[in-house]
Amino acid sequence: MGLLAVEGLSIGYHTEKGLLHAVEDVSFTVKRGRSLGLVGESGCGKTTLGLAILRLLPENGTILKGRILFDGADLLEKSDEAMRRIRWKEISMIFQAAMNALNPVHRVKDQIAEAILTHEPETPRETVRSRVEALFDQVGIPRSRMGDFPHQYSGGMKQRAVIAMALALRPRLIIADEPTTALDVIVQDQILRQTRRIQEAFDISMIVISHDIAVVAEVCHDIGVLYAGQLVEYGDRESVLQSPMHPYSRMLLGAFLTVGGKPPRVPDNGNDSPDLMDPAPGCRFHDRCPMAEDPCRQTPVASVTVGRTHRVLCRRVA
Amino acid sequence: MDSKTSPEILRLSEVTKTFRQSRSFFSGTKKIVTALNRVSFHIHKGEIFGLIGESGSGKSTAGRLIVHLDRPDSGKIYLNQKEITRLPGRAFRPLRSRVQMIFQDPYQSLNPQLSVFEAVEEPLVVHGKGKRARREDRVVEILDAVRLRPPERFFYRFPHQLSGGQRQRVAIARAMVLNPELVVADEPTSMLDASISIQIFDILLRLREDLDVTFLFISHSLAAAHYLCDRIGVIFRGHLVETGEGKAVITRPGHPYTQALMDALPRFACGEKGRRYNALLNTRRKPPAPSGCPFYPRCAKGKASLCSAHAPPFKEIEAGHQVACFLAG
Amino acid sequence: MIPKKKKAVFFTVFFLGCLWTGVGFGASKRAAYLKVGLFAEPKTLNIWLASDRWSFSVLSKIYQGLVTRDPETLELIPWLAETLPVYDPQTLSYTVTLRDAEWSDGSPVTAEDVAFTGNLIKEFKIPRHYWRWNFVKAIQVKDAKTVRFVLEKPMAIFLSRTLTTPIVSKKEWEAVAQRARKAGKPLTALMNHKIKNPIGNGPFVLKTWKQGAYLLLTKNPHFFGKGLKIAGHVLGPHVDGVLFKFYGTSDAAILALKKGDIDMYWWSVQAGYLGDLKKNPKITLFRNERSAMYYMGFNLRKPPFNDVALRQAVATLIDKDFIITRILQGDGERMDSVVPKGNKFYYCRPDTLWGAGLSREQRVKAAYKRLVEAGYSWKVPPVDESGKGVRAKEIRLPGGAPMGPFTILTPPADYDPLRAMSGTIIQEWLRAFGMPASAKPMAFGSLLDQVKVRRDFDAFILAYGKLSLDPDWIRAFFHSKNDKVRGRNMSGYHNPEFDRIADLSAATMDKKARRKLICDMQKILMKDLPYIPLYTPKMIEAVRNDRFSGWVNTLEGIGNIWSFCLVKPIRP
Amino acid sequence: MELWRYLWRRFIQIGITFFVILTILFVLFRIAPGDPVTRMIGPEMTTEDAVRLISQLGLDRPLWIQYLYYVRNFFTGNFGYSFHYGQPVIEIIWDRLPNTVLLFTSSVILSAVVGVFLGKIAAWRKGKRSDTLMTLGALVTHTVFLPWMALILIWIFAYRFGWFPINGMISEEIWLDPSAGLWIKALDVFHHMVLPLLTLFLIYFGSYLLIMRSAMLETLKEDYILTARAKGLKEKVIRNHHAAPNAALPVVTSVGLSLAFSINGGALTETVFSWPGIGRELVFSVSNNDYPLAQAAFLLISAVVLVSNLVVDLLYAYLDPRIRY
Amino acid sequence: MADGFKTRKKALSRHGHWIERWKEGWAIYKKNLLGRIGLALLSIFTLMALASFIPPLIDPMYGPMSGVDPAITASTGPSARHWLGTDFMGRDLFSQLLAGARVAFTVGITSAFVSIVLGTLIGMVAGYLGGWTDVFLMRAADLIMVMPTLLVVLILAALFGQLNIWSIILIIALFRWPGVSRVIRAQTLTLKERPFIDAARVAGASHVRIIFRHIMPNVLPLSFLYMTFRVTAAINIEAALAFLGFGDPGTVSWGMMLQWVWKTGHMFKAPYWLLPPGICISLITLAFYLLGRAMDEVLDPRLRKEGERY
Repeated sequence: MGLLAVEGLSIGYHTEKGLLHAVEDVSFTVKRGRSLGLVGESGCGKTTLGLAILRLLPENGTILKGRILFDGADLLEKSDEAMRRIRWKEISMIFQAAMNALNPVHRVKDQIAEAILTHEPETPRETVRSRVEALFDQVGIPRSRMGDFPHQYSGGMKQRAVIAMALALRPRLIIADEPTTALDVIVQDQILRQTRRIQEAFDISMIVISHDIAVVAEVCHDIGVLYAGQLVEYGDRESVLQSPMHPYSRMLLGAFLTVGGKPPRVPDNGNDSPDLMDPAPGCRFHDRCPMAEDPCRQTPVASVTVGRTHRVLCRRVA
Repeated sequence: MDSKTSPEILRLSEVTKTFRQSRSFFSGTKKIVTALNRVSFHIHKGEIFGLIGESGSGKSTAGRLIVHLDRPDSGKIYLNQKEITRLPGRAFRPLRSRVQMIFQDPYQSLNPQLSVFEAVEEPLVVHGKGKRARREDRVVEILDAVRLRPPERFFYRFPHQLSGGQRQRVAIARAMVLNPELVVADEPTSMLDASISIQIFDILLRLREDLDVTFLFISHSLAAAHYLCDRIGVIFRGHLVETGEGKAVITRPGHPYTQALMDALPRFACGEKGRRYNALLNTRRKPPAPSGCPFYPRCAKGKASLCSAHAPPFKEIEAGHQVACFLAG
Repeated sequence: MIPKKKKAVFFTVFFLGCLWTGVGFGASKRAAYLKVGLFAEPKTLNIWLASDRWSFSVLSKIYQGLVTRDPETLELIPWLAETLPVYDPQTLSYTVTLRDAEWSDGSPVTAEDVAFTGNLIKEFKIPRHYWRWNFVKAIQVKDAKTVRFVLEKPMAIFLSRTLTTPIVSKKEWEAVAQRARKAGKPLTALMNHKIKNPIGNGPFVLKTWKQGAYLLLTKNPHFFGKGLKIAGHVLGPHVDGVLFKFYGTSDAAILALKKGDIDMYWWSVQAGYLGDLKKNPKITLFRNERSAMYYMGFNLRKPPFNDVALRQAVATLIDKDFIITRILQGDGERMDSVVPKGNKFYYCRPDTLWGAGLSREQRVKAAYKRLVEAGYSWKVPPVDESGKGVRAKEIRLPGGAPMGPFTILTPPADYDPLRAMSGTIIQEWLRAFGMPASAKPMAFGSLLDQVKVRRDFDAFILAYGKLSLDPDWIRAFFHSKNDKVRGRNMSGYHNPEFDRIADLSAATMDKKARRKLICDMQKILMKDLPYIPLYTPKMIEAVRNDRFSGWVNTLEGIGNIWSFCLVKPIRP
Repeated sequence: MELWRYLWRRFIQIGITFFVILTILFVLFRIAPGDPVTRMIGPEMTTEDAVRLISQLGLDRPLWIQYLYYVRNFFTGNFGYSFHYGQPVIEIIWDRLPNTVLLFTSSVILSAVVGVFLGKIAAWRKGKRSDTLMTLGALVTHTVFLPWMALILIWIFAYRFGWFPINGMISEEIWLDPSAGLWIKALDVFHHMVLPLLTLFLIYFGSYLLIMRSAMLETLKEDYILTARAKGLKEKVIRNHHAAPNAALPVVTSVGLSLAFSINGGALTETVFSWPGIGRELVFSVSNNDYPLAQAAFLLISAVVLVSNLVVDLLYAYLDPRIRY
Repeated sequence: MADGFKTRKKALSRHGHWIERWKEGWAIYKKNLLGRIGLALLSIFTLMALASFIPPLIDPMYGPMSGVDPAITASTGPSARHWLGTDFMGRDLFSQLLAGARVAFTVGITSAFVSIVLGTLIGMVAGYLGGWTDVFLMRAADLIMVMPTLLVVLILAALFGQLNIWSIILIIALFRWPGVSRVIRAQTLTLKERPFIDAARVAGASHVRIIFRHIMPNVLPLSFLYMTFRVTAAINIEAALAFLGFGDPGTVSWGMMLQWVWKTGHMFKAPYWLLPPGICISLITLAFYLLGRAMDEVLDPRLRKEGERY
């Protein structure tokens, strides 16, 4: 039994033009102390998933069906107040745009202390202070910079500060949404390593959301590949990376540039991600898929289990 | 591609560019930031030259100088052996059809108010190339070349109706429509997903074959450069630190900074914890004297007496592979 | 942070407190001050600078002249003087004896003060006063109470204009004059002298002036008239003081009057308020004649209005009764001569009344007839073959050229909406007659500049507010020697016959003979029509009748010195 | 140190702007038709009177000499004598200034505080009935024609109910009463101020509300608000501690930009309520061709706007930590 | 391929996409209740302005300025003959109200249009060219911005005699451009930083072409948005001016009507005279305001971030 189990989750957005099916029938589990990577191109619904777990979808977003079980209890059935208590204390989040995730008018240390004091209001000031200091040490920001305002930090430091904040309450699950986008390769790598170190040290479960499969491959135990709102492939790192079954996963891995690896091959038929307003009933990848057949478009696909922990959403694989 | 023998199309010689940045809302004083510091390199006709560096390293500035969007503070730029550094805008305009640029962000580099046709047609209009019907034909041709098919379906679409990949294709079409000799591609795929990037790269490669165009490819990724480029230059904080054949630089990096970049490349290292960042210091050193090596504060190998006081000159460690480091080779 | 409940209580108390101040204090009245509403604040208490009616409203209670007018007969009667002055035709001199009067600081009013005042005006050439004194050759102090004025030539206006000049205290002004003489600009220095506490000889003295809010006069214990019987009235003042309040708008003042915040509103009440006020039993309305002329003037220096026929036709076309009934809402008197009808002694009915009593169509026909005689023609004449009035097009001058467009300048609507409106209406009448007229309201200063300084205009509508009862001003307004830049003959009227009679009238000291001459002048003017007199508005004033009584009706309304000396509180 | 340099630069800028306005005013008042002398003395004046006065006032000297005097006088604080009042202009200005400042600042502060507060609430309850009501109310009161609003308020509260005085800023009875203490006098002024204040408040709070509301809605879309939510903060804390301070920044800017515009409203209000302030004095003096007073009043108003803009900029910098000296 | 291309091109005409965009915009606009109310109000006022030509044709006594009812010599309340009653001279208030709508539109739209054109041009030029041009133009803008427009017009009205309606319109226009130009300049500055301007420069486009072809289409929606707010400002300033008695006496504007009711002392006894013009001024302001706000939502949301909002 995992710490977090998402079962058959579908999410839609109400827009000017109608209902947008952002996430369709997604299921996965995150085990204690393990990390899950969700990878996919922009607009595939990965951020929506992250927000849905914390029940922070924007106003026009609704969960159409499914369950989100955290520690066995369905988060969707909790009261707002109960949910508020779970946030950060149990599940915290590292946001995509760290640049903007910190409030510009408050000092960084205050923003971290605020998280602590909200959930543990009895904590004495001194303790809060020392805990914040410890967090800064952990993520490698000098203590002298604690009193700064966010705009005085560089991008990497902000990212670290956000990580520090996410760790403040030792949550059991951290959702990291594109934790390293917009950072330089070297900084990115350092932060990823740090993240993994902390996760392992504190035995925290993680969901890492990224468009870069390399990032996910670096950090995660399990990998889920999302395409147009559907979880097209899901399994442990080794099986997904070494034997990708879904054509999209293969395309993603094939497009990955390595030094010294074999040259990539990506078929180009000029097509793009499908319209999520009114998706075809079948596989959403069909018009970019090199092996697509007519039935792919028409009939809904069911996921196929190919290994102990490996599922694929493709009728050709079956 | 036999680049060594083909003639030089572009040469930068000791080019320096500084920017004034206003430090704060209240202060009138400006901070001077050096984007490029005495950078020299050249590109041969028909090759793809990769300029690699972190963001803020000055690599985009180099591109902007070449297409005359900015002027260097000192140094010279030659196009086809002709100096173009200080040409006034009017005199440079005819040359524009020969040097074009593809910008980084396809979401920003297309005017939201212009349709695809209008955007791609514009260079033709500006340079007075042909009547409308002729121009239409040319636009169809070039849209087809960047695989926007069928081209006429895209004519009256607006940028917001296109995906990122399609926009970048439109941007490429706009750059190519005048049949330029040299195209500066400034991180053309950094905003795109991996699968789309490869498609864009492939288009660039094919265009080179078909149209005999030279590319200056600017990127932060050594892997992408490795995939595309014939030659590579690595730039650190405005200083060119290493140039050479793509393969040579990637496989035998001479400069500690290049080595660090190589280390940073993700490689699906499942559980592997090999030698990493040996070239980098964990903490920072004090900055060197202005004349010193710019990489010295972060360099694990740096020697206080030597590196902090003197700028390392370029040193050829193998044929066509130069490194600006005392300790290289 | 204050708890919410406490906040609410605090604000309620505060709010109630505010209401209470308004209501509670409005009711508490101690001294019997007569409260008078003014439309605007007096601009100055320096009598030599004052030129606005608001300043005079106050100053006329403080400074008094040697003679004044009887409220009923409007005859000149002695005031600060013991008796009317004695004229000696041989020496061209008047001798005046003063009453026993005191300044408000207790010192006696002496012949020295009178002489000082006259000499001050002459020396500094004080505007608005100098022209009444420049013919006085010498002022001789006979003794403490007797003063003799020697004139250069006989002047009819000496009594009515010169001797009504307010007398100031030598003690107070000597020092000021000394300092002014030393200044680079003596006149400016004198006029800019700020009077903190004027020493007066009238029934009231200044107590406090809170600028922007109110001005309080209190009873002058040294007033010479106290208990004296002059013109059949035993003078007071019977009130403790006069409190002037300033209202920028009539709404506010009328409302204040209704609420009892003021006892009198010293300004003609607009027609719109009358209905309401009439119904209010606590308010009495007074209607009085005014000595004023509202008129339309022409520029006689240039065509087309140098043609008397055209002026007469325009006079015929203007329906004065319409203006009075509609625009003035009936509160005015039509003027048929330059002298208002209220001035019964000098008013003479002219030979022609120019369209009086005619209907619209009859007017058009009369004017048409007059102009056809004078050689005018039309593209479409205002009277068709069948003799019916129609809308005319393009009037042509006797030479055959079409009349060029001309403008009728009027004061702006903010200054006098009624005149601005009259201009617009006249414009419509003239247009229907084929004349390309347009009314153009203009800021008052610009208008005067245009008319008096540049003298570049076609026609204008202006007014003279408080015309003196002695109509010597006719001479000033129409004498050809006053046709100059900034001169008072604004029309550029030249008539040698008129000039002759006018000069004669000025030197004629016999009242009857003078009346005859002035009558002739009026008739000439009404034939030549440099001005078309339009109307004299009525002065309608409203007072409360529950606290004070005894207002004196006279020309120009109840706001006169008599009223202020006679009004008494009503004792409940 | 940077602050001083910044202030120094701003002061120079303000000085130049001011000087240009000064010059424009001079030129305007001289090229305009209209004869100050005629207006000053009235139609009864004779030609001789006028000529004498013109030379006494220095109006016959060459324009550039007049200009030099004008500038010199200005810098020595000598605005000349009012044609109308015959008092030094500076005295009149100093007399009226506190009244304007009292009415204007209290109205700006009141409407800003209430507007910002309600705007915060409205944005927070976006789409709910209370939001619709507040937004609509703000829109409607904000767009009412100001003098008309004043007339209607007078009609209802002063005429019908008689709760408030209609005019001026003090009751003579109270000020003449020696037993009335300071508190009573203050209350009296406040009592007179209620209607003009209410007029300005009703007109202006709406714009603050609308600006705050949209700024707040914009802020609520920011990532740090999402972070705050994810942190499990209470809604009230998110609203008051995280969203409002950021949303208030554009409001501060718009206060600065709309200052000149609010002064129009202030002048209209002063005129309708006969509030003895600078705005009303300006309206009166322009129709009286009282050059010196109109000039000084206009200059003062411009100076107030200029300095307030500076204050607003400093306030902005104070509120936004991203801007530091 | 060429043939198919030609036919398809006809189907999707060169300007077809603009119609599409309008339709899209209208679809969003339609959803905005307040916007619909604003539009409805505006249509009513437009109808009023058009209808203002009718009453004088029926009977000269309905002429808004000089027509008087021969039977009425004082202000009377509403009747069948005079729907809103008459003013103190016996002029019909309803026809005055209709004429006022015409004046309001003339004043509002003309002066807003002129000031928007000026503001947009100046803002674009200042923002694009930068340097001393920018400094000079923006200092001028600052200068004008610190002067309260109403007071300026008042001073000019007093100095240069009563202004006619066209000079009032012009002065308002000349004093209301800085706000727009600041916004447009800010917008131009951000646009200038956007790579598509660089792209146009690389393509060889001249400055004029960049300003008019690339920057202008991007700032025009914003200009139009500001135009609605400028319209309200212009109407309000004209009304205030007329109310204070400095308006053009030859026009029957709503402010003029208010001045007449105020100055002739009918304020408290003739609500039929006091209320309609005030309500009309307020409602037309509201209408344009609602229109602007609704348009605001239609526009590209990125445009909304910069600059002053109202």
